[in-house]
Amino acid sequence: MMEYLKYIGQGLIVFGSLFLFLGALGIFRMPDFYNRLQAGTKASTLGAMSLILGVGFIQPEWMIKSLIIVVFIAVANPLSSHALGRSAYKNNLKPFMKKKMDAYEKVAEILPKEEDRL
Amino acid sequence: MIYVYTGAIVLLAMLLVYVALYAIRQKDLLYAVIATGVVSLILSIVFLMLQAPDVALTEAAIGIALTTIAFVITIRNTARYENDNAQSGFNNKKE
Amino acid sequence: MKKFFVIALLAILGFYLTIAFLQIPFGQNRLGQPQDEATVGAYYLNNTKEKSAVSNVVTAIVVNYRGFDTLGEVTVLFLASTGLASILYRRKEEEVERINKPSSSLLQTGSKFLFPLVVLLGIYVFIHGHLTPGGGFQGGAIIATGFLLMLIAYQKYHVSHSMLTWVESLAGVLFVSIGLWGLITGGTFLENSYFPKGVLNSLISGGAIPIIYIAVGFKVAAELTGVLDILLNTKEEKSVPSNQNEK
Amino acid sequence: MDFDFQNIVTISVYGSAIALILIGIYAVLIKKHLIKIVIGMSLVDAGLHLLFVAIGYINNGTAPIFSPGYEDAATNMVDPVPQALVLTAIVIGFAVTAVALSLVIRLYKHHGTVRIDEIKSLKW
Repeated sequence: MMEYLKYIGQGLIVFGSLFLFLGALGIFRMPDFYNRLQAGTKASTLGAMSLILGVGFIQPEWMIKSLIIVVFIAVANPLSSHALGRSAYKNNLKPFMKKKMDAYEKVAEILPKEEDRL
Repeated sequence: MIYVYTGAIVLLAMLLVYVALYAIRQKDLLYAVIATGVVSLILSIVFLMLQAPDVALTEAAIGIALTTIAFVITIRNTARYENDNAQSGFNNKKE
Repeated sequence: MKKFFVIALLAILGFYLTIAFLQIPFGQNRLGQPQDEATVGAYYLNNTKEKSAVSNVVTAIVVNYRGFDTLGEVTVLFLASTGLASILYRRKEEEVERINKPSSSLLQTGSKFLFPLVVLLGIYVFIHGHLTPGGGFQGGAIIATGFLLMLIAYQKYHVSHSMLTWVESLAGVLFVSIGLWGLITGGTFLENSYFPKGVLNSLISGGAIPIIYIAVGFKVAAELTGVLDILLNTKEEKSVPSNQNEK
Repeated sequence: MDFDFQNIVTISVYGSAIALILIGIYAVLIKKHLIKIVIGMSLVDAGLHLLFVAIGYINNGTAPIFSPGYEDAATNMVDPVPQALVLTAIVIGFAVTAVALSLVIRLYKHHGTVRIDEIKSLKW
């Protein structure tokens, strides 16, 4: 039983490091800030989560701590990239436009105004 | 294996000097402050490789987070660019 | 011209520094064999396990062997916090809008969820300071980062300054009174031999060292939170009319 | 001095620490902007910390922590004294930086500029 858990953990670590590598590659290859943010967040969130979960499978007494860290990463990583992307949009950083598409512009009209909300 | 380890230390040391020079030469102070934070980040990795995990943790908590935030607050209260100081705050875009 | 002189000065300084430090070979064992205790570091490495039952030797040095140093350091942090508050003094009635635009509701809800986890991490770091890497300074800085997250996410989040004062002074009093108790019972300030030691590598071990590190953690957390709160609450002014040209 | 791999590591680690110190002193002496001067001070700090930790390092050494199962590893540990000193120095460095930055904010509120060649009240 313990050996199977160890194999599952090693598989998760390989999977996670593959996705971390893909995220780093995406930061180099993508054309503008928003695409890089997307690659850096999505791939590295999945990569880091599965890597830490794999450590928890290999050492079963660390499982509770690694679950807490997984929950933390699952909340903190998209949140920080959301804040980065929003502040970049508010400061008029133009996205790379191959197709003319700016979905947030239409959404921002529907959303309540910032000053009214608080 | 020891060659990979020490080679990584050599590469990180070169990167440290490059980022520090970037932080000094940059005219946009916000970029310079972020580069100072990157110096702390690389320094933290070097401390971890030099077998000093306590110092690495301190540098990660204080050097990266708190010092950078203190600099950013100061730039927000003063001018952003090194050359002109016409208006205060972040939003004086230099065109 | 000035730049030329400075670069020449720095070249001379760098040359002599390089010559001086190439005399110290990197990575050689200068501690000697730990049995003969040739250096201070070898003495600490040899005796920490038996005398104070602490796994992390750096913690033993910071809290116990050089405890006076840590007391002075915490005092310096306190003085820095007080000095910052007096430099950036403002009257109480001029309330400051910290951030011009409110942050998004996603960020507010998320930081409300993340704040207890960050504080939990900080407390974990300084409770386990004698077993794992970490300790009072690191844990205090992590807790201050958690408060910083709340201060940035919410426009109207107030850290209670009276609570900060109480936590800070109680932790300081705990530190000094443990040191004085060692002075009464053992003969030296911060003497550790009159506390029950416990087993190495268990949570309750090391005598007074975990208690002192917990006190240091609360004290550092309160001081750094106070520093960040004062810095964030400074009033953002447009460029003031300067009176520098009156001569 | 024979030129082998160990020498490269020695020169790069000490050299980068000394280079950080020199870059910081250069910024303090040359730059006119006060925030650049404070950045230079923190770079000097960083270089000193790297120098201290690098002096205490031992090849193939382990961190000075007795983990469970490795209680007898004291012969192979790196020097803990510079680490403890650097631990103190980092926190003090943050305090110094914060006080310096508050002085910068105060100067900006009083004079309306942060460049030290435009602040004329110190000249006589």
